[in-house]
Amino acid sequence: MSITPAVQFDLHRRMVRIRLFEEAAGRLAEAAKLPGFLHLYVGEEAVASGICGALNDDDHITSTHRGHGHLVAKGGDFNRMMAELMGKSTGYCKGKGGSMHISDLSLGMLGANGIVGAGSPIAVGAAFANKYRGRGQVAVAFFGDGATNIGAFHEAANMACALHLPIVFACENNEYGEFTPRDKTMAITDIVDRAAGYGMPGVIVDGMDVIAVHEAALEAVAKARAGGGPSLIEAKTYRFYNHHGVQNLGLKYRSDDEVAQWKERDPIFTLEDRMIENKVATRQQFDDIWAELRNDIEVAIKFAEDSPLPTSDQVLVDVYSANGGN
Amino acid sequence: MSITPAVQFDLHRRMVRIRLFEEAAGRLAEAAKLPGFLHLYVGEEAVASGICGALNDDDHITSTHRGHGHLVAKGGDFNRMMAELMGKSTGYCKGKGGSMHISDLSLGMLGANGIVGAGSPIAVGAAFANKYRGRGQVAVAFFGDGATNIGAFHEAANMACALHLPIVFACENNEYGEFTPRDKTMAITDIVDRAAGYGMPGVIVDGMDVIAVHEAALEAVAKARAGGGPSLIEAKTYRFYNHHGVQNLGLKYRSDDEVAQWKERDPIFTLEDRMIENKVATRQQFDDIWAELRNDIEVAIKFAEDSPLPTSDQVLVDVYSANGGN
Amino acid sequence: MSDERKLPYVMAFNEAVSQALEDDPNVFCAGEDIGAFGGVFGTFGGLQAKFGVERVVDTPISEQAIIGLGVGAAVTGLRPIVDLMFMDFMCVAMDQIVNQAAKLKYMFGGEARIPLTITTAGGGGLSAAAQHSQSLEALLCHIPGLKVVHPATPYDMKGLMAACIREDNPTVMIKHKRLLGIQGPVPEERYIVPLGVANVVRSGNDVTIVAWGRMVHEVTAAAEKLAGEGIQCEVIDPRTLQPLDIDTIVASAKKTNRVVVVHEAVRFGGLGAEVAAQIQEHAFDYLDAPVGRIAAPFSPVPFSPALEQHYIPDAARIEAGIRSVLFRTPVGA
Amino acid sequence: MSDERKLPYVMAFNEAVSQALEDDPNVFCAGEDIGAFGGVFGTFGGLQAKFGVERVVDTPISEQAIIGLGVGAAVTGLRPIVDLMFMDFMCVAMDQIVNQAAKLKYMFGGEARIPLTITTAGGGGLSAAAQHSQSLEALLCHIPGLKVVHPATPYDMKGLMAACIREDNPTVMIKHKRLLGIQGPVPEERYIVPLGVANVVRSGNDVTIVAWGRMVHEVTAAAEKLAGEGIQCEVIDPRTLQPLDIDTIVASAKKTNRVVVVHEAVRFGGLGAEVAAQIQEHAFDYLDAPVGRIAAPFSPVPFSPALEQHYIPDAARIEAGIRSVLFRTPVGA
Ligand SMILES: Cc1ncc(C[n+]2csc(CCOP(=O)(O)OP(=O)(O)O)c2C)c(N)n1
Ligand SMILES: Cc1ncc(C[n+]2csc(CCOP(=O)(O)OP(=O)(O)O)c2C)c(N)n1
Ligand SMILES: [Mg+2]
Ligand SMILES: [Mg+2]
Repeated sequence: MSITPAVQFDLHRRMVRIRLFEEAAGRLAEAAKLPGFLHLYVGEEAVASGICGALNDDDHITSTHRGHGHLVAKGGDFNRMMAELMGKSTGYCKGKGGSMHISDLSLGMLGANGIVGAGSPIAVGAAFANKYRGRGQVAVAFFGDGATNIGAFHEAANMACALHLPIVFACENNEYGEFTPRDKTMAITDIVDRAAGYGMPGVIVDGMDVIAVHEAALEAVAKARAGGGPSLIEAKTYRFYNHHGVQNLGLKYRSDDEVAQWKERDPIFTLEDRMIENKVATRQQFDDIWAELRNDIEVAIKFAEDSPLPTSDQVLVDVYSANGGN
Repeated sequence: MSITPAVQFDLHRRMVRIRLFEEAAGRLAEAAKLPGFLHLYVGEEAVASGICGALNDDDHITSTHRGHGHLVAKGGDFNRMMAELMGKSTGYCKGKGGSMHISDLSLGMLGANGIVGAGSPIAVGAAFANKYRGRGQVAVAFFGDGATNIGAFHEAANMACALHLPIVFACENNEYGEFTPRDKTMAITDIVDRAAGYGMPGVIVDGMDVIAVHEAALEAVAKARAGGGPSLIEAKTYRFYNHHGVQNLGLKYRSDDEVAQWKERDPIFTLEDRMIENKVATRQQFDDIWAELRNDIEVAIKFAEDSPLPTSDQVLVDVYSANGGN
Repeated sequence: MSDERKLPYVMAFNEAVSQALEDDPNVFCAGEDIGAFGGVFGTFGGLQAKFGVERVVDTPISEQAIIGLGVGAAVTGLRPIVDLMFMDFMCVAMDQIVNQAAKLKYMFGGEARIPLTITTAGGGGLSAAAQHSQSLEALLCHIPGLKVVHPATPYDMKGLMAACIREDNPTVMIKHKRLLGIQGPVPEERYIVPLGVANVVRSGNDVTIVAWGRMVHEVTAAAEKLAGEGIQCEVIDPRTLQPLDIDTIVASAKKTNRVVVVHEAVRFGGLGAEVAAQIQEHAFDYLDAPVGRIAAPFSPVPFSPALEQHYIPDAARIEAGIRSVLFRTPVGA
Repeated sequence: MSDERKLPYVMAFNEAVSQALEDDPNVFCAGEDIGAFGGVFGTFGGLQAKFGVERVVDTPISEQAIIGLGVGAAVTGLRPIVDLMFMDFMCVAMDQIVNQAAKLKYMFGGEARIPLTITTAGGGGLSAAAQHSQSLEALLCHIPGLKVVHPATPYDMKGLMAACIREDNPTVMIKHKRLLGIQGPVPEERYIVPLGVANVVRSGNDVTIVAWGRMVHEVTAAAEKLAGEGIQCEVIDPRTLQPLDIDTIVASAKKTNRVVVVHEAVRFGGLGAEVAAQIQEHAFDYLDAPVGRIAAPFSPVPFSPALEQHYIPDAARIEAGIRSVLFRTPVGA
């Protein structure tokens, strides 16, 4: 690994933050304390962490229905996230967006998105603005394997290449779209095969290996920042829980074996083992990190639970900017 | 050429029919006798002819805004076509569709289409129905280079491959979308580079050489008919007239040189020269064919001019089928 | 009767589809996750096992191609049922719905038959936020060439779905997500609820309430409450939103002289506006009060249940709205 | 005055865009064929030559990505103008318009500013058939989060376009294809026609006519004819369709006691329904006749001029419609 220990710790921390946030959200959902849909990112932590670890605060990302991981990886605040998931007025979206629209524009996180594929054209817009301003910012579009079948993704990828924009397309290929395996919905195995059709380079990385993801991201981001145009990163990964919610609901669209095999490659534990083996870290250090972040989560849950619900007069607020241009 | 003389004559005839129809339409448009938009196919005759020459009557095609050529190549009737362009009640669409929606379902021509890219998903539906019925019919989707940038094309191509449907995607790459050259709107040179991203074979053919197009079509159609799934044919071609209408309007989006070079490769004259050289045909034979078809056009113009306009009571007819299922 | 067979709304849908698949070899279904999984709402549950992968087809996440698949298959002779998981996603496929499915027959001078049924799930109340909760029927009803149904009961669900499938024109069947589990009597045999015929859910002389989808149930609750005070509401559920059975509505308006329209969609530009406009056109001299409209306020659907409960009309707001039309105090949004 | 500067509608648009590009470095334009070619209607003519390829951008044929480009650039601080060549094509990009542009600010709890202007060309009368002639404003006006303008004159075009560009919310500017060439006075200096303010085109006491886009001109012709008979029409052009200046309309209705709404869109579910519904809500006791609606019949737009001339309302049909509201004979579609 050419990645410094400090960066390794940083990536590790991002992943653990995601894991803890998601598992807490899962528990709360099971306890019927979270309204609405919940799409957990557990298992895929290395992708968001490895890529967002290569970004600056003022770089932009667009996200998906499975968006908490991206926001956490970009530096999202647990308190405001948890409050949003509970529909509280202290949440990131004042309770108006919820899990599927969670966002933090100050961190360049342009929103989870309930429409599959819809984030990519918006990322193209952010990349355009970044090129236009010329301050070296880049944009990353996160999306799933299934999302590459939708027109919006295609148009975004082509336009980004035609306009030579500073953008990275980050595909989280977890082999399923909801409950349907990838091979029923496309005749190719690797999403990266689509890159050539737009005229951009594409690379496959092990999405369970945060260092590998990070290295690929560093390269693609550097290229974009330097005016080299778009690239595609396909990270092969897996979600450990169901499409939404926590349990598999006894639904046998994935075999127990398959799930178990992927879980053996847990991106966090794999990194920890490697760092210990390489004498970069000790078990005790990790224990401390987990404990510290567990505490942050407990604080966030309490913050969210204690926060007030939005009041009825808020329904009609925020539809339009008060200060139109006139 | 392994293509028999009879087939060569057939392909030639299709091309001449298109040329004559289009040039007549162009003259009528200049004389302000045709209402609405008119997108001429002149220059691209080899594509529709070479491909439709490989199809049976009960195979299906979907078309584009530049649709007359496809209908003529599929066997369209001059009288009803010309009447439609004039908005007459004897036209293919009783004057309701016009140039941009001309169609003949009995010939499997599922309509010109005013929305770029919208024909391809419909062709996928026809291909699905053909596979479902199992009578060996195939579908061909015609579209332009520009259309491959739109989401509908992408979704159609991917779905056709995922469902392994009997379909041929036929791209007429004339290097322009309206007044904008291809290289401003995509970072690739060959549309065929997109095929691999869907998992289908793709081939580039000289779209000014009807025999080459036809041979590629025979192969792709045979493959589809035999259950071998989709393919893409990219025909490099050129439109001799403006995007719509006849003249270039003095618009310098293409150089005179470029236009002249392509015109030298006129698909009809090229074929005629080859057939004469190969002693398959004589100039006299071609003269007779042109004369015969010119006469057909004159008849069609007269038919259309003599036909009645639709009456106002027809506005509300044909919105719904009278016999709903109930 | 107690031995009447009852089914949940979702299974009434399922049975209509299943019987159509049995009866007509040209019928097939396609959509995301509808095959092996049976649909995220269970609407297509068990059908692939029964009818095979050729007839109950899992598709990619490609709403434009899903509708296009339906249009192309319909115009070449099949009778497709294609599914858009959530009504909000029709925006992704709007061109195929509005510019293709709805217009093909007309553009081709009548030379086409498009026996296509598009099924989808609309409505809020599940904290599914702004992109998974909309009621967008007004967008569809404005487009000549489409027929639109939105059943409120399991009985109507089965009968209207059967009618849609047999119809030779493109139809959109809107299921309401919050009604999927409601039980009601559903005959096992095949039957049709004809398109374009309203249902008078409840008779009354004092005021006419026009409502559809889940709102029918909220209106009924309000009507029952008012009945306790001697106020008799006539509740009309058009069931088919396009073509709209305006005659039944106008006849009722002429009888009661007061009308309230209730819908879950945003009030401005909602279908209630058309209903109100037509009532005042056709029953102007009979009206004792302006036609009232109870609907969602002018905002996207909020996520938090604390907000959403104030967004979607409920029995209490409907009751208040009815009173204001009866007593001519201002009607809320 | 004879020395007033006149410009065609299309150049009034062009000048508003040009001045915005001059004034604000965050303004840029993107769309199909708008750069080197200047737009198929000439709307962006000369702007790329003046402001460069970075600021007047030719895009692929990718309407979803075009709107997305605008949304993403707007939310990250620019002030984009993105073009959809024909209004019909908004169906291709509907998700980005309806589910993204319109909702982002709300979904994000107000933490977003979307100063995005979408420009497009609507309306019929060019024999452009069913997919290039629609007036789909009703679909947009039903969506909270969008503002919609549709100018009838060169003066309003420049002022409304300038207002749209300066607005911090997503706006849709609908040009009318048949108005592109009409001339009218347009000051050279910068000015704004404020969003949400109707224009009383003509004052009168006998009947109020509400119309927008090209219909304003047909209505004016009808009103002039009727004036010859002593019938004085008050003609109101809302100019902004969302938010609608209902106060001005209702005040006029209370004065004239009779109202006719005229639009080019299909009557059923058109914006005229909302106008009629609101007038009867707010001016019920003032109305001497039902609010009349003159609009397109319930079919796609036909191609043949022989049919289209019966489809789009014209001065003669409007005149007849006004008479039927004045004398309470039935109003045609
Ligand atoms: C346009 C659209 N179609 C369908 C859906 C329903 N849906 C939500 S998530 C999902 C699967 C997405 O698969 P993928 O892109 O691979 O992401 P993953 O869930 O695997 O992370 C689907 C079909 C949607 N939200 N939007
Ligand atoms: C969705 C959509 N966007 C834009 C247009 C306007 N338009 C009509 S033809 C055309 C160019 C199409 O280019 P291409 O697909 O290469 O076909 P060609 O005209 O070159 O044959 C465009 C942009 C349209 N009709 N539909
Ligand atoms: Mg996936
Ligand atoms: Mg082209």
